Amino acid sequence: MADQTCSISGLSALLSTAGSANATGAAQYICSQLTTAALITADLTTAVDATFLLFSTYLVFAMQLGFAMLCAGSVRAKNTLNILLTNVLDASAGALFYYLFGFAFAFGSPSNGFIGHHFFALKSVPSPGFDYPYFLFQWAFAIAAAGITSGSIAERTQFVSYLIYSSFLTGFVYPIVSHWFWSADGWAAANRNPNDYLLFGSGVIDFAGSGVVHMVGGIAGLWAALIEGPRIGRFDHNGRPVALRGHSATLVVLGSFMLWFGWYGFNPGSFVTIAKSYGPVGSPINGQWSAVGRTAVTTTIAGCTSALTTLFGKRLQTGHWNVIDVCNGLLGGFAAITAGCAVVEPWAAVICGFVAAWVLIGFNRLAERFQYDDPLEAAQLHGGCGSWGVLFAGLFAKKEFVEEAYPGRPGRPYGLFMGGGGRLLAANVVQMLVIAGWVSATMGPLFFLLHKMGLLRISAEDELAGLDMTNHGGAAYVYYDEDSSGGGSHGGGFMMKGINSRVDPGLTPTSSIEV
Amino acid sequence: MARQTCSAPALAALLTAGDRTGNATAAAEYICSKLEAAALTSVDITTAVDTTYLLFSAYMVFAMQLGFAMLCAGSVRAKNTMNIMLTNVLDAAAGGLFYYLFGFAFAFGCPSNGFIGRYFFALKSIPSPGFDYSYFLFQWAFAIAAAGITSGSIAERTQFVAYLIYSSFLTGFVYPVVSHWFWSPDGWGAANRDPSASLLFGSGVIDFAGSGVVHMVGGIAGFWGALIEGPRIGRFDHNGRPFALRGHSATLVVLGSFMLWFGWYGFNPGSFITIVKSYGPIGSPIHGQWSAVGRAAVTTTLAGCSAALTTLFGKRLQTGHWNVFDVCNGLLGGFAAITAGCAVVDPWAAIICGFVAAWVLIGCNKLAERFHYDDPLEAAQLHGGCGAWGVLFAALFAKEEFVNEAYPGRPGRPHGLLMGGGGRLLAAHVIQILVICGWVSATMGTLFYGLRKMDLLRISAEDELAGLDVTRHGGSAYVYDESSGGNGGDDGGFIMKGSKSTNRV
Amino acid sequence: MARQTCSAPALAALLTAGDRTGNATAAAEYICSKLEAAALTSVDITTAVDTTYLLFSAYMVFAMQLGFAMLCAGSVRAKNTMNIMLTNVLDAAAGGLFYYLFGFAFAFGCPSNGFIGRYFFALKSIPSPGFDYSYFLFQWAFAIAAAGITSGSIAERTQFVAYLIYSSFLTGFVYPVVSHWFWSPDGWGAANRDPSASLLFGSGVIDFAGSGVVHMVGGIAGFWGALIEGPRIGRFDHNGRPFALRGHSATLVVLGSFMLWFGWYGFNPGSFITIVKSYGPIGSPIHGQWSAVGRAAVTTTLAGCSAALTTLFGKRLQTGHWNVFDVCNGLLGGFAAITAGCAVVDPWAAIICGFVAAWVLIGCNKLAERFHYDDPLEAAQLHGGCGAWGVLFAALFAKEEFVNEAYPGRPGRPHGLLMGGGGRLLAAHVIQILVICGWVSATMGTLFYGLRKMDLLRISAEDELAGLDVTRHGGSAYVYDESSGGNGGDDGGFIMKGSKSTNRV
Repeated sequence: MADQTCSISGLSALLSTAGSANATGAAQYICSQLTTAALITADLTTAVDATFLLFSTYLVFAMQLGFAMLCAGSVRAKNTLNILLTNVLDASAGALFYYLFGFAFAFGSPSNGFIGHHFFALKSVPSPGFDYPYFLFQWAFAIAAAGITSGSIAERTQFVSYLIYSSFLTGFVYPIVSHWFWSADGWAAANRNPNDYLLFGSGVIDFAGSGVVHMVGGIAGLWAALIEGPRIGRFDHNGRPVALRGHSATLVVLGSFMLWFGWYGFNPGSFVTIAKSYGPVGSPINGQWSAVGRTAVTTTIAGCTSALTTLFGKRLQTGHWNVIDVCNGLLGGFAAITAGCAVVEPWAAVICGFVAAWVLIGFNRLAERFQYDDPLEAAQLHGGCGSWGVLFAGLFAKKEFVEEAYPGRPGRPYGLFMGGGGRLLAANVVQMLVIAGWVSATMGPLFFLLHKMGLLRISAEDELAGLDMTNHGGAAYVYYDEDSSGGGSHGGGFMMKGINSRVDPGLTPTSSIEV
Repeated sequence: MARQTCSAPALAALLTAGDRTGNATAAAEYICSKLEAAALTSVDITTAVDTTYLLFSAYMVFAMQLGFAMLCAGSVRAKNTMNIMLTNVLDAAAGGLFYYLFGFAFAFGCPSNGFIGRYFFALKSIPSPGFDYSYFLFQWAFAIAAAGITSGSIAERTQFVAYLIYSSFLTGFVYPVVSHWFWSPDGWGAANRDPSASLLFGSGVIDFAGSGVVHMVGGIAGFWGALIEGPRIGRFDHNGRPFALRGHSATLVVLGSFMLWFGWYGFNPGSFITIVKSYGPIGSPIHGQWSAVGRAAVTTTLAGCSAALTTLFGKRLQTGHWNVFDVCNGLLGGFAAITAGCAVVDPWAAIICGFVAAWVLIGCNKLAERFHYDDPLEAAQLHGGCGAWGVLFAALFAKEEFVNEAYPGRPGRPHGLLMGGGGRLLAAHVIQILVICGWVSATMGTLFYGLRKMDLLRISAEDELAGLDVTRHGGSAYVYDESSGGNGGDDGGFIMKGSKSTNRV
Repeated sequence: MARQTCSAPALAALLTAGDRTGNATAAAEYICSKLEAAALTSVDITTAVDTTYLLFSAYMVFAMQLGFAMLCAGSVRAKNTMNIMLTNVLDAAAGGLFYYLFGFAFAFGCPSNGFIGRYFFALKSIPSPGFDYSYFLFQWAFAIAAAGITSGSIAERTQFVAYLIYSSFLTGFVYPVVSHWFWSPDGWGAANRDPSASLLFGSGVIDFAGSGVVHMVGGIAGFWGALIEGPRIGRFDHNGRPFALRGHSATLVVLGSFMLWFGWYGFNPGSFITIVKSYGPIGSPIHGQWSAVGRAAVTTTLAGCSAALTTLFGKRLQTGHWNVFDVCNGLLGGFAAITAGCAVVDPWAAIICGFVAAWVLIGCNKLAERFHYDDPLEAAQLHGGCGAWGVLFAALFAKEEFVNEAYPGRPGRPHGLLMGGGGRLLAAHVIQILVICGWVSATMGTLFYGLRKMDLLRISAEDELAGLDVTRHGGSAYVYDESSGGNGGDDGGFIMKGSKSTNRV
């Protein structure tokens, strides 16, 4: 910190001669001191904001752990290694691609409304408004989108096609969508540059990405799962659905809680800064800090309501209390509140979560009806509840909060039910359509092409044996090893029968040794 | 933040004109307005920093719920895993709604009487100064922790409906009232009471982060629940000798314990609520709440560590093996004990706290076995017993300097008995223990008794033997094996094919 | 924070009286006192922000201990799970006590000589300027990470007592001395040495977050432990061909790896200790430590990611399948390598760092197999090998601008060889590698050798075959099935009885 000591003798000498032309000296002295104080305050503000953003980023990153555990628990034991590896690689490959060009496509400013074209490989970062923490935060969002899709195509997808789609989604499809709605240059962004015209005079208020993140991931998953078709055994000969249960409810709960934990970085963190006054300066409650807290509260309440609604809704339908469904309901509530979290009242979050639970239940019904198989319900959850969330924000956004979160344009439209007219809703509907169209136009052909080239789906034998044995060198779990069978702990055979009947020893040299 | 700019020529003009035209006022106003603006900006940044601190602490306290879920899951048998995890998810979810609707109002609705708050229902008129959303979130995370404790005591034998009822009641009413008494500025036993009101014994209760308010409440509720339900089938044999019904996964227990440890850094140091607060001359790098916050984190760490080590060697002598379950429980016992005094004791005292807490836990467990009390997670012993010790410990070792820093404005207030502060703090703390015991017993004891009378509490013996997951939750938690050729979706079937054949044998 | 108020009338009176009565002094004093107050308030806020930053970083580094526990648990066989998890819990717990009692004093007790510190035993005279509680907590979290690394190398075959002894010795003495050398302002090799002292080769060692200080120390200690113990039974067959003894749960490995990744964001960026520090003209939004902190997080991410991808494809070519265990280890190798240089290199260099780290790890693993060295977690290869590469990497790619920002006050100091900074930094780093190897070998090697001579190191072959959990820790970690009618406490039985019958079928 720069030296701020004030010299009394110096200033008094200047003041005592003030009558003369030396007033200038006194004034300069006082002003330099005041300016220094203001600049130090600016530094402090930057540091506080960076701290807030960085720790939010770390929380969002923790969601990747949540996804990995949720996915692992939701698939059968024989495919655990596969799904774990895809989640690790989402984050890893995503980092490289997002570093090389994803961030540039998304936020490279100045640019046109469609795609950014600066900051490739973080060139000329940091520049004002685009510092390293911001890149990291956006990266954590990008890998979340890819993580969603991986759930939809679990248990039956070739690893190579996974690598291809994941890179394409993180490096191109998602960044472009986020450019449209979040970059100051984007054609539909609500925080557009002051001199630009907003879509319908309103712009799309998708605060933390119900549309940009969740719908993108969900719709990509929808196309993939649709093109691949259901897993073997998911529907019987008469087309009746058979539940292929995940292998570990513990992992599902672990993953859900980690996602919940990380969502506190996702939603409140999307404010990017926290030291920003809304009202008169010096007020303890009129500032972004309060809005950040409110966002955390709306997020919590939407998830909680949705979980409870699902609990009782499913209890009535199936007759038992199902923890997997409750976790999915919880996440559906979170996905829905993400768009509006910053601009709605806590009571509206209750409505949001309540409806989200029924949206998820409804889409699951539809999926069964049309024999659509999504091991993690990712398309239903993130696509369906995400869409509802976009609508919800257009219905319940409160005037005061909208103007605080998107300042500088007084009188802008807000939620329909809050008396703000239909223009925000119209913009948000356009967002839904455009996202659905764009993702279908890019990811749909990609998956179709992969399918045509025979790169998409694994063979039926591999699927029955499990991906872990055929592609990943063994099973995920070895609770018992045969070396010790001569020793004291006789007892256990192995959990996974499969390892005894190993499928292709040639492919799995190490595991063949140990068995 | 708006940048203040200072125009030197403008000020010079004012100063020059100053003495000639009596325009000194203008110069003074100019200078003062700049200084005021700087001061107000500082206030804003202070608020932002404090909120950041409080929010991330709240997130970490929330992460304890994940810790509880994993700890509970690992400590029960595989056949009841889904049940216990569902209860943990619902603690958080139902707790979120009830605490939002009225729990927070009962606890901190201000102004009110000393017994119960009555503002801020459904967060009405939030934010208001001192009660922002982040504060609500932090308190919510505490409330669900209390309910999470109780769920451990009654695990593996409780009907799900009973669980929903008690959890809502505890989070929505019993716990908020207790936290009002000891933490709200209106509470009759609070140490941070409004300056005009008199403190209990001139001291008030220094239960900084809630050994009493959170842990004893959860533990005693669990005690009544487990006592009224009776032990699990097979926990004591015909001759009354105890049988260990081991949890199904030590890995989950360790995972849960570490997550709880992690979250405790939000629980204890986070209870300062703010971090930007100078204690000494301003501008000193070490005399401020930031240092006290760090100290609270250190005392927390040391108490847990010494309790874990004490348990390790204590149990080794008793049982002959090194037991990771016991070490984890000892660790958590140390944390539960230091929670009351974490902010007002020296680090060396924390080691004593942890050492004693380990023996308290071992002693309580012996007692529980003697009296055929069965608590699958030792929750009543751990949170109730070690929590009570923690409340006493705070009254014995609270240091004058730290007490005056953490609870300012009343110089000469009593502090720890062994630190020369007299017995009044201890007296207040004994009162706290008695009152919490009485209140929780009167409310939760009655509730559990009522549930039992209505046959809503305990599951049937058949269900208990088969496991709750299969009977109530649509299948078991784990499906490691599947009959490759057969029907993978055989919901009712149990995890391990083997167990089927075991039955046949 | 107290609000400073500025009274315009009072100042006006002073100003008016100014030139007439020579009372300018009073006016000046008034103005200056206000300005001073504003400056001091800024200092307080700065301290609070820095402490908040440091504490949450420390919490995240602590979360790495959870990561280690899960990684280790997943990487060993099920029969030794409890053992390895207990050692991880005790790393943290025993480490907490020993680092409190004397480790921190050895490491940072200032003023002292260049070899070992000698103040702050048991946190005496803490807080003092520059050494607050939060700093202790942060350093403690680093110390237990080093011990955690070693535990992986000697897993599955070490007596528990030996573990307690080496862990205390490493956390309490060996590691603190190394960290004193390279991180304390008194250390002979430190790059941030007191301005009056001369730097090693005029440069000092830039081991920013501890590729050498933490990872190499842990890795080399593990190397000697594993070498002296010899390989696990069954790891190499009669002809000396290696057998993979696979860990029992890939899920735990991934869980642990992600938690370590999460914690590494505290480890590397957190090592800046402060975040409120301007580098350029004050008031610039991008020239400050906040930006450097973000850059360190980015370099960390990119190094790990490129290492993971390199390992994925490298191993795919070698073994023909996509192996998640290997990818996780590659990822961690990348992190261990970037740790030294994370703050002083460009993001593009981090990609090179990770790419090479992956091959270093693959090469070290080949060497280990060749020489029949058995390390269940590849800890010596990963943390020792990649750590050493990281130390070299920092000396090759350190950028002048970043070095001067992170280690200010000595303009013209050497930087990376490949960035045109001359070879002196590289020379210093080679010295660091040699010195760490020598010191850890001399202390830990001797200790492990002594333990073996006293028969305290390795368990018996029978115990090893049966598994440590059953023989030492009172049962196995997992009980998925239970024979309902039988003895619930049948410790020796293995998890799934049913699977026995599967075999029979």
